[in-house]
Amino acid sequence: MFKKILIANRGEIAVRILRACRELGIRSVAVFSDVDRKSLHVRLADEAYPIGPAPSRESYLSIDKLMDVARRAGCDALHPGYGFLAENAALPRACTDTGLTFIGPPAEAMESLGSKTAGRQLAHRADVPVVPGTNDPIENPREAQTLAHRMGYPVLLKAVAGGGGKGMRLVSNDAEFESGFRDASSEALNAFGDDRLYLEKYLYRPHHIEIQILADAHGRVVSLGERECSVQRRHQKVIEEAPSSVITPDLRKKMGDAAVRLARAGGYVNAGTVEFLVDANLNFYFLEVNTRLQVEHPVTEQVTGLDLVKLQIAIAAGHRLPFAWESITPRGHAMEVRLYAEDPDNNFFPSPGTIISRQVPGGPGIRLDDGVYEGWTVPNDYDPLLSKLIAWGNSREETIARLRRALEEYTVVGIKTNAGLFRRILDEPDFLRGEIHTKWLDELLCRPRTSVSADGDQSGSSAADAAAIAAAMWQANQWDRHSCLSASSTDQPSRWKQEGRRAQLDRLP
Amino acid sequence: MFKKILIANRGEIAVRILRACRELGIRSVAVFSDVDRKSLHVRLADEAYPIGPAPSRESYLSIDKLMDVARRAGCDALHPGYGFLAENAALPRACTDTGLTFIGPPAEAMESLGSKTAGRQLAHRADVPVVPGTNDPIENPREAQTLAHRMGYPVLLKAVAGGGGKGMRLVSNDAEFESGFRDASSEALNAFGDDRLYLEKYLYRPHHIEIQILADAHGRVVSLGERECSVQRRHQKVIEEAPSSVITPDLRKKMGDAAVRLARAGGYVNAGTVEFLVDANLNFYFLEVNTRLQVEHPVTEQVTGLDLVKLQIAIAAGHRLPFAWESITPRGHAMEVRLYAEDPDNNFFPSPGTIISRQVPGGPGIRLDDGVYEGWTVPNDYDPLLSKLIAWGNSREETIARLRRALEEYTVVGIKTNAGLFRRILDEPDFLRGEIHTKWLDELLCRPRTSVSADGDQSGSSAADAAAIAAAMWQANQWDRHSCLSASSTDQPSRWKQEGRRAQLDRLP
Amino acid sequence: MRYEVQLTSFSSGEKKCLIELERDTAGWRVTLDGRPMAVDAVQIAPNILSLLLDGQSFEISVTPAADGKLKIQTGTHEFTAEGIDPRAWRGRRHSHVEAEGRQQIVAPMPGKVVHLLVKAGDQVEAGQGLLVIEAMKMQNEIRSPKGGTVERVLAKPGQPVNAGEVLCIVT
Amino acid sequence: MRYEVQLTSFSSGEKKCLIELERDTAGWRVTLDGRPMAVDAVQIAPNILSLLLDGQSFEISVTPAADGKLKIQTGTHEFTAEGIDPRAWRGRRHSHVEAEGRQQIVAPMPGKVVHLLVKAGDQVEAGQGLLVIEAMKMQNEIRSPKGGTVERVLAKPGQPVNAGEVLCIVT
Repeated sequence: MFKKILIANRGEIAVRILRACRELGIRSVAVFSDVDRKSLHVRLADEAYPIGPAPSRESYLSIDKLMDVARRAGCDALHPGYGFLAENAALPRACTDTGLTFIGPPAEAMESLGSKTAGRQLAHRADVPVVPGTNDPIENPREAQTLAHRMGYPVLLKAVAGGGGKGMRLVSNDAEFESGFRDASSEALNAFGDDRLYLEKYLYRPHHIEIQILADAHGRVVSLGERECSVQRRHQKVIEEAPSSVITPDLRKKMGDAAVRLARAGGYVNAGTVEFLVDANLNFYFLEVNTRLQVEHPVTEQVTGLDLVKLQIAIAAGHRLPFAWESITPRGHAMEVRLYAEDPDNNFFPSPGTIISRQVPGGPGIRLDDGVYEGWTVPNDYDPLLSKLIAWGNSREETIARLRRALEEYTVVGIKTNAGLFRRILDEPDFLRGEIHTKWLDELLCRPRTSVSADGDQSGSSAADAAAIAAAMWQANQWDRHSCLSASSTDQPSRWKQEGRRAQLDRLP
Repeated sequence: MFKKILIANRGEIAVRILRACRELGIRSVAVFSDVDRKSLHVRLADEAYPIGPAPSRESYLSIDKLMDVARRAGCDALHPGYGFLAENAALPRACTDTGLTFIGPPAEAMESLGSKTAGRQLAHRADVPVVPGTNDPIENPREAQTLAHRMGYPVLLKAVAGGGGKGMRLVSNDAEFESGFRDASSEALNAFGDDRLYLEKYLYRPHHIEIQILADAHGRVVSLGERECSVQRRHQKVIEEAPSSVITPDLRKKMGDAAVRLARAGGYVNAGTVEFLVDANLNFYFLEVNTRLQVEHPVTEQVTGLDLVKLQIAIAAGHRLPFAWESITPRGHAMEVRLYAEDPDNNFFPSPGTIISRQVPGGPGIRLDDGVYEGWTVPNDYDPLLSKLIAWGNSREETIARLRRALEEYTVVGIKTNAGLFRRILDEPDFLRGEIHTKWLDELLCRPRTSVSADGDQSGSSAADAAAIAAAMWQANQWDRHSCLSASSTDQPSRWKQEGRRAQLDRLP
Repeated sequence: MRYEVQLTSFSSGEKKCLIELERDTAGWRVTLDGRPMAVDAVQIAPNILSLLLDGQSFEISVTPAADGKLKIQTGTHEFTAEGIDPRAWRGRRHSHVEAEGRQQIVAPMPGKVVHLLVKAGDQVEAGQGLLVIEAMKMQNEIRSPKGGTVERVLAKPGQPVNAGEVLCIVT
Repeated sequence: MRYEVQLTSFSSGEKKCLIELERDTAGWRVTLDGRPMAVDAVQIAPNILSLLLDGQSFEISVTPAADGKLKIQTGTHEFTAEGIDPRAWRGRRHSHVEAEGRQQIVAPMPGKVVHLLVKAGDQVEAGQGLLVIEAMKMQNEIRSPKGGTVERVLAKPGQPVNAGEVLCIVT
């Protein structure tokens, strides 16, 4: 087993990985840019080294700096997390040159499966159905536009190196093609250092279903079942769950087999995800392979009981997947929401800043994979993902009830988050029935919000009273000055109140 | 199903129960004493009502006040939690008079099983082996002392109404009898309003193993398996786990059957726990029945996937336990530590006060059942239990690794906690081998602490360097005044730092 | 003290409330639209208030927005509140119809200008993209709130901007 | 600035360290027992410090105790630290042997006196119970640190006491 692992990432996923290291007795080495000195992953790691200024290309995307840290700290393996360099084949190659084990697939498998266009070609050969589209990167935007026109709008422009919804644009007509191409390639360049795009036919209201696979270096490849990821905003997943309401045991087996076939065809090793679209007739189409750990891996962990990061590390260390893991029976239902620093009331614009106050949920069935903490300043330079909140329950209903309960307990003051969006989604009848598709959320967000049930209205009315009174107290600027003494409270005025008061005085309109 | 449940408790268990209510769509009603206005359970409940001054007897133990709140708020059921009135048969009787459903056993079952002496008599009749001792409350301390002398020391004095280690004293010889009797009966009176004691032979190094049962109102009684609770300090459980390392499938079945038999004999309904001592030869002896939810119920929840509080509510509402629940297969291993506000370095004296700062663990396999929050002042008037930290893993080893990792992440400043005690226990070879018994921790605490391994020493040496530097910086009073600027940090001096600085200046020695 | 508060929320629409606050020795005395309310308010953390309102428990967070309004959240509901000033109020009523008059386009969040899509003198339609700001790795197109003419573009490509900074002006 | 710190921990025993701290423009310059150390220290929260020590990351919480010592915790280790003052130090060396001289017995935590077990003039042995304080629902017996005579009992049954309050005196 490894002695010391370099975690070439930041935020919640770096924390996730270092926790696995700690549980395995492996030392964890974090890296940080200038604005990340106080980040949670730096605080919790065993070791931490600076790797340069805030822009990713000068820090988290710098393979040279990462290799330098690995050498200095004496690491014997590297975990890339997701995003940044996780799907860049230059990273496993550099690791090999430096004598580090890369915790992920071989560079060749990454290229043959990870590139969206090469993956499609491989899927064809492995007899896995694919979505219609270009099998090669777009050389010429004009030609691509002609092709899109011929294929019929809407089409998707997608980054060859992409993932996480970045470098992707839906184009509904000729007029939108140019700006869509411009934005997608620019985003792709920034996010992946590669601005190439390809084109895909956009299916009508499909489910986005993905299969989690594990492959060891000894030829065993297993499927851990599906994740339902259809709730997306602008192609970015926001809620994921397992199992999917629409997948039958038979379809699960077929899709799992297809995923395993494809992984074998590509010589895949380690954890990976094969993404599919599933249409209304339960036909499935290969979309792409994510040759890394997914953001939403905890959903699979909660239903299988497996620790995917530890398994990644074990596979990279040459361990065999034991037979028993193939017979893992999923239990119950899990659902994840991605809490972002963004403002749902203002076009989901990012909302960096200082977290003044924060109350987090807990209790039965709740897992919080956190990348932030109270008092920390969320920098403007990276992905707005703050934390992932995952609920588990015996049924989908219990899981949703727990998630809703946890979201009610979750409060962040100082920055905006999308928690309210999830409260809204979890009340939508379509969602509760599992009738979701990849455009469902975008459509929902275009509809005007309607009032909820009579019962809801009544609780809303009391809440409105409370809000109005709180607003008046705020205006009176007195819920601090007078220490908010209640009739029943016997507290003495404390430093806490004085600090709170000052914080508020600073922030008064 | 119920519309509104009164939670006749405070702290983490009140929070646990109101979370279940919220997930079931039932309104929760909290009660609070004067010092609890800001308690977490008040913040999170749907409704909350004051019930008097801090002393329990004038608030949480006042049945009249509870019934008054139930009537005013229009509750249709009451959950007692554990402690306070949870095992006082006057409470279910008062509920009946008020037209409330009591979420727990009938008053008669509570009396016939809950009283330690009556429970022993019932166990005799139900053919369940019991620990030698008095079958009746002690009438006369002198006679009891004579009996103890005859039975052979050590003996245990235990409160007839007892539970949670309160009102219990180990007496090793004649000389200790009088003070032991005085302390135990005085504690029992304060905790349960009943100072009666009984006497029990003290077994040599037994395991404390308890069986969780569920009984519906339609005659079905099921066992959910055992919890291992041998790690105790002064008869107070501090770590619980499931499954137990010593229980074989055969013994589990036998003990489960005995527990079910006893519950049937006592006409038991709702969730309950049958406690046993298990000796080195795997003989088991009935100890007592806890006619309520246990502090350590999350351990069973984590391995079975069941929500015991929701099941309690369903049973009280007259629902049947479905067949399926009998065939629940436990998965993996769960372990709980009880985080108390007490000072392990100073005789475990209680440590109430204000929580200045707090960092809580999260991530895979970690559940935190919290009763406190940063900024809150832990009152001096109640049990020092702050939170329960529960870890789950595929194996006992993984569970311990996760728990250790979570404890490393857990920081509380402002009050003392026993977190360091758990870090120590989780490193003990005996504990890691599962070689524990009810006196194991007390014996461990009497032994001088020895240095750990060479590797540990090295990490300890770096930690010592860091501690020394931090102490010097504290003395210099500069890690605030100069805003702790690091070479790599580009942060501006912020209000946060200034507040932190002030907080520290206030606290400088 | 008397306060008029205008509340807006998706679930209950717009609502005007008249609140009277008075402190006495036991705590607050509050009337809401003339109804006396039993209110017990304590602060839990900066900007977080626990309110017992006739026994109902609300945990309320208050976040002042750049436009002077307050964003108020309970666990289940979100509101926007503002003290009523008749003049200020009138101008804001039609926030969903097209903006009128000279419009300053401001950055909604800190970020970096990555593309300018228009230049001074261009004709633009309502909803047309004016420029693209990158923040938190996402490219966000800033659109014109009205049809008209670009009077001036103040932002430069590559320039870091703060929230509220004027980027361009459309007349 | 030069600091001498006496560290005590269960795992590594007692240790004396000499620390020199100097600030320069880039941060701290630190030497520990003459060895220069690369130290990067930032504050995370009140009393919580993140320290990078030659690349090793330590999260350290500092809690001043009533006796002027500092309780210092990392995730895995606990230390007691005090600035060395030769006179103060000498007196504390033999904390495990029996106390000598006139002893003030103080309440170790806030609570309520529930029983007095001795009265003025009683002879007591070392370790004998003097009185019982109830705090957080537990009864805690306060024992005599030495054999001797109870000079005076200041506490009364039922009386609430604060941490550090003198309860009785044994000579």
